[in-house]
Amino acid sequence: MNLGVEFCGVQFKNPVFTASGTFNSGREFADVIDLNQIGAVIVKGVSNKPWKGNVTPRIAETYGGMLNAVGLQNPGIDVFIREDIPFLRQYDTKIIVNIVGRTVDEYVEVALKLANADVDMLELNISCPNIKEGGVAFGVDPNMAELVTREVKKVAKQPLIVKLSPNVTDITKIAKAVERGGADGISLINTLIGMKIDIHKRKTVLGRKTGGLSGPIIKPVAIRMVYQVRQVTKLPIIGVGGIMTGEDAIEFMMAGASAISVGTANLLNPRATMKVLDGIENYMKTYNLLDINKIVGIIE
Amino acid sequence: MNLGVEFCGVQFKNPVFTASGTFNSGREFADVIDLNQIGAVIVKGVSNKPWKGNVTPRIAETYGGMLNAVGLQNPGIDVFIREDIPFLRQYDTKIIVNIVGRTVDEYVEVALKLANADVDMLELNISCPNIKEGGVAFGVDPNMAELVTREVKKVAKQPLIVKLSPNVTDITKIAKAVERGGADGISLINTLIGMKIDIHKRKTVLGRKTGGLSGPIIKPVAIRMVYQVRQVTKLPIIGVGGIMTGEDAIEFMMAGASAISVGTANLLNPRATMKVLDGIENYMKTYNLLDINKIVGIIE
Amino acid sequence: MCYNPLNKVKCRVVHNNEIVPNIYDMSIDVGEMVKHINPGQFVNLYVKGGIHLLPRPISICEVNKKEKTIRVIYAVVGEGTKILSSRQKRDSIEVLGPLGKGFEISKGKGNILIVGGGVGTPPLLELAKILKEIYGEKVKLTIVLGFKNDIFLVDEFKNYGDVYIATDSGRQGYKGNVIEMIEDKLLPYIDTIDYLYSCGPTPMLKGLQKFNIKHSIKGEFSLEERMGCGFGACVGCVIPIRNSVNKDSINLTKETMKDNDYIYKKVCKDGPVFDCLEVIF
Amino acid sequence: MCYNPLNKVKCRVVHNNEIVPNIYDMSIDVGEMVKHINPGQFVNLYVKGGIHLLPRPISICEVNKKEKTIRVIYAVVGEGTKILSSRQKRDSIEVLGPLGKGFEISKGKGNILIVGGGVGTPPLLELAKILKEIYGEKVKLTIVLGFKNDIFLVDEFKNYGDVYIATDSGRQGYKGNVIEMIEDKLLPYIDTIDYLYSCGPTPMLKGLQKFNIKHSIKGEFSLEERMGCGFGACVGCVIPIRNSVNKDSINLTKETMKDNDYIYKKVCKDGPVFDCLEVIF
Ligand SMILES: Cc1cc2nc3c(=O)[nH]c(=O)nc-3n(C[C@H](O)[C@H](O)[C@H](O)COP(=O)(O)OP(=O)(O)OC[C@H]3O[C@@H](n4cnc5c(N)ncnc54)[C@H](O)[C@@H]3O)c2cc1C
Ligand SMILES: Cc1cc2nc3c(=O)[nH]c(=O)nc-3n(C[C@H](O)[C@H](O)[C@H](O)COP(=O)(O)OP(=O)(O)OC[C@H]3O[C@@H](n4cnc5c(N)ncnc54)[C@H](O)[C@@H]3O)c2cc1C
Ligand SMILES: Cc1cc2nc3c(=O)[nH]c(=O)nc-3n(C[C@H](O)[C@H](O)[C@H](O)COP(=O)(O)O)c2cc1C
Ligand SMILES: Cc1cc2nc3c(=O)[nH]c(=O)nc-3n(C[C@H](O)[C@H](O)[C@H](O)COP(=O)(O)O)c2cc1C
Ligand code: FES
Ligand code: FES
Repeated sequence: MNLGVEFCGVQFKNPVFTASGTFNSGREFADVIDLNQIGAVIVKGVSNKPWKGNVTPRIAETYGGMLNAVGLQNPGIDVFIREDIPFLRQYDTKIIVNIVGRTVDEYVEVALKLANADVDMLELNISCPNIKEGGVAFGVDPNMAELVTREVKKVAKQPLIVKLSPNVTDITKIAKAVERGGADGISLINTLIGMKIDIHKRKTVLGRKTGGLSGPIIKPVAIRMVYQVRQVTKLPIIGVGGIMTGEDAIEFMMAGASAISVGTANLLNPRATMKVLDGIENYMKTYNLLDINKIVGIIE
Repeated sequence: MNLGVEFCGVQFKNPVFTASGTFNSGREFADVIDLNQIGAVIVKGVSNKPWKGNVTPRIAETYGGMLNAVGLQNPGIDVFIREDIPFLRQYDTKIIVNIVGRTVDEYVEVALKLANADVDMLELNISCPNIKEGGVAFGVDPNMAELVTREVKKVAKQPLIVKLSPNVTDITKIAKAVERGGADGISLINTLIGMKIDIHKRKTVLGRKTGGLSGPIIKPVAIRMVYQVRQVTKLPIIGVGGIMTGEDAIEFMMAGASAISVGTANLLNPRATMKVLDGIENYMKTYNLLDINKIVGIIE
Repeated sequence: MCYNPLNKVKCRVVHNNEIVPNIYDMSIDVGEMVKHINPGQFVNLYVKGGIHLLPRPISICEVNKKEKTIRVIYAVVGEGTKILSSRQKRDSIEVLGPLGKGFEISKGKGNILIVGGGVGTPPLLELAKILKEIYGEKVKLTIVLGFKNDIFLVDEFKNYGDVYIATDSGRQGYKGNVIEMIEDKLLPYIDTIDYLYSCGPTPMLKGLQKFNIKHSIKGEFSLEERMGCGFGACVGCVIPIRNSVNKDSINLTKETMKDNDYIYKKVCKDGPVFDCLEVIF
Repeated sequence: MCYNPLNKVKCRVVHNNEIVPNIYDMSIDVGEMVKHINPGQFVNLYVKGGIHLLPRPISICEVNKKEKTIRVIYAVVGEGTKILSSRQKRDSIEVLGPLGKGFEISKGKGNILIVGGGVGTPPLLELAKILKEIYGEKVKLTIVLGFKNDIFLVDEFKNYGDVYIATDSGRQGYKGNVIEMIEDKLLPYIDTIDYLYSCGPTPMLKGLQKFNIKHSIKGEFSLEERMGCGFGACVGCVIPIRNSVNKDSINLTKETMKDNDYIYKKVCKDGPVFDCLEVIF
């Protein structure tokens, strides 16, 4: 049974990755799961300088899902390189660094610092607000998405995945834009934007009012987008959005994802990635599927 | 305790409406709830000619929600005027007609036929694909949305609400476009686009592949959009998306909706509108709220 | 106060047992509902918890008016039925119904052929019982039941008529499907048949429709489709019904039919029982 | 094999009773977990069903090593705790923990002041018990408990020290909040206090911080924040911690603080217990 996947020229032992922001750099999970068993750790978003993130409350529960407005709090690229890479390199798993920024320059600075670092791949999170464009997310405008991809690609020494925001009219336009910009692969989806009101306190639950909706309930939107993007580009896709089980992972792969990321599920159960992996293996056994790559994109 | 609301100059006995497509014209519900107790019946989408709708399966279940690809099957405006208006007029409730079309002319034709009909309001469903524009939904492009609103408004004799699609990058742009087009009010939201794959049969569950996601899980997205649109226009808003309880309804009103529509909940329990109404009354009693209009848009 | 089928009722499970692998036999105390059921109608069962929101439509297999219970027989095929199968005696379950139109009992006189397949068999049991109750000696039931491998309900059907069994695996009765078996074993009898009732998987009904045409048999089919509501509100559960039944139209399929050839009817409200020739497969 | 707090455990509820209106006292058989708990740690309780996905963090109120149970006391405030309150003896419940860092036991010698408010009181019970167990006569506990109206756990605290009660309603004990009561009744004793432990609603802790500064009391607070995971992975549950404790910084609030004034720490992993002066309210 082959679970190995090749993605942007890098070989992964299996297609189960961790979604950025739900796994930090793996430290919290290292005692309870064997990090060697994960295809890749996609680490929490890293910026050029330390980011404080948003005010609290940052978390709200919704029907079958959650909202987060963490605001990409992170200690910055220097601390990441110093502390997290050596930690992760103790394990036989790949490192994918999720990069965040508020300007094109900030993104580029992180990629530059990573150019000589020992990481396997970069994932550009373009759902961040572009402060030079009035706070509109890079990822909702094809031109901005293409530009930031191109500039980062110029300096990147590792394959570059771009992670798209689902809060757009036509996801295929953004996918094609980042392809033009030189992306080597695509991750979909980041969170949907949502809001929750506490009707007793008469105010929003989140300090920042709106937040990112994630969890099993967003899967239908994510599956649709993976399927749509698959029709317009040959770039390989990492599917993410609501994956809780092996069946969910298989669904993403059938829709067109070559690998998948487990997100919110990690928060609900630290062993979620292992559960997903087991589920994939069970599916393969049940249907006597010898190579996981065989089902990628089989839905017409 | 005042539950009455004024909306686009029409007086409604309460803010609980039915969402289009989940209540037909009320016939299926008339034996089990008292239609006189509903603020307004927003009927299933009506087109100029009979529409066959989509192939089956049209329904899929998702985590905490559902997908539908009914495809707006309906017997057309003539049958509607002949059979449904007299039926609904037996009751002391308002009639809001949801209009669908594949071209601007088709929309206009329905509005024209309704100009002399005994209905209280029109709701323009602009989530329909524009066949002259390659099947892109009217509602995702500000220009198309404005145009169809303007043309319908020219012939409409009743106040015109436009119901927006949430599958857009910036809902406020569409809201402002339909305001420019002459809309008297706005409904939000229609369904999100989603997809589900049967991993055992290796095909999409829906015959049409993608469908509209609805149910309690979409509420955070709907609340966010009502809130956003409320910031950019003075047009009154009908909130819709995942309302199952009175608390949900209150949440929409606090976000900025002057009235609300119950959708998927009707399918899950034919008495859902009554449950929502009871819940609103309970909330008002608990907080000694004498006029429901007082909470509309109180979230800053 | 009259009973309203669209009022959700919170009911008690009376028993819920696995009768053959993966097939469960559940009795539910539904109260007044028992007085309003026609054979062939179904109920919506709801899965607790809020993740699985849609109804599970399940045919009523038997009605016990004295005990105020209905019996349903269901296969565990997905998450919803899996959860239903874990319900235990005294657990509560939400039920809506009875829903749909049942079989036309008035047609059930003379020589009646009943054809059931797999979990399509259950509603035919109540039908057989009622036909016998109403028409007594005036009706003769020939009951043909097809299963994959394990058979169920068979002995109960024997109370009402002659029962013939076919299994795909050949484990019991005739090895093959019901149509093969009828053509092989019951052909001489076919001409005497006045009416047919059937419920089962789509391929079986599709085959049976051809068979009915060939042998000029009139009758009705009970069908399935994915449902959003179960009571006519969502227009989700439609099937195409021929605009006219004639030589040309009879070969239409869902794939070949044109807009003028059919109208859509709702399985949940116009059905689940339809004329056996009208349905386009 | 060593115990891993991040392995979700399916546990049995041993009992779950309403002790005063809306407040429940639940015992859970958690097995090996009992050996690894410090006072002030909490567990994640999960609500069955799949709609309420996030953990409900609840402090451990008592550990019974012999019975392998933990006890938690919780208020029904929303949907999740409402569902928890309906769990019955022998029902299963998923538990993760123990989580967070507890109180610093090594500081608990001499004259100790324990201040609890409402559902912040429970973790202080295990603390009091352990302090007495370890330090015996070397520790003297003065325990001040504040409640809205109904009091609970009070008699149990009496086993470990002198207990003073304040209620907002004045129904029992002092009428007023705990700080008013301390200032009013215990002031002479304040100077003798070596250390303070407290847990309760934010306004109480905020007031207590001012009080501590005024009277130069050292101690620690147990805090609450909305959590996404409970074990450090989501960075959701942060609170601002002063970069330095001095005359200028001491008046900072969440609203007035500037980027350089604070760092965020995670309540779930760095806490829930923090130095009582460091926290910015
Ligand atoms: C009128 C009618 C009567 C029925 N009577 C019986 C019966 O007596 N015994 C029995 O075993 N089964 C019966 N079925 C089929 C039964 O409804 C499905 O097997 C069941 O809903 C599957 O639910 P699930 O959650 O296990 O499957 P899932 O696949 O997890 O269900 C997902 C969704 O698809 C729907 N669905 C799945 N399969 C079917 C199907 N075959 N037909 C309609 N909806 C489906 C479910 O209701 C649910 O909304 C009947 C169906 C209909 C329409
Ligand atoms: C470390 C810690 C220890 C706690 N110990 C106790 C205790 O011993 N007894 C007790 O009664 N309560 C305790 N709480 C508060 C308790 O977690 C909440 O009251 C509970 O989660 C509310 O859940 P709900 O579903 O009823 O409320 P809902 O409002 O429906 O919950 C929605 C979401 O908000 C979260 N939430 C709501 N209120 C709080 C809160 N005050 N703090 C943190 N998250 C919240 C819930 O966990 C859930 O994710 C503690 C909180 C923390 C952080
Ligand atoms: C608490 C939290 C923090 C997140 N932080 C990041 C981040 O730093 N960078 C990023 O690209 N995505 C981030 N995401 C988005 C996830 O990686 C993922 O795309 C999204 O949550 C959908 O997947 P899920 O439903 O499996 O969680 C975050 C999500 C959550 C819940
Ligand atoms: C089965 C079904 C049919 C629908 N048909 C229409 C329609 O004809 N016109 C329309 O504007 N919206 C239609 N909708 C969208 C609903 O009116 C509503 O906007 C959406 O479902 C979100 O609300 P909910 O989550 O409460 O269902 C339909 C929804 C469903 C589930
Ligand atoms: S299931 Fe809704 S109309 Fe039949
Ligand atoms: S709750 Fe996730 S980091 Fe604390």
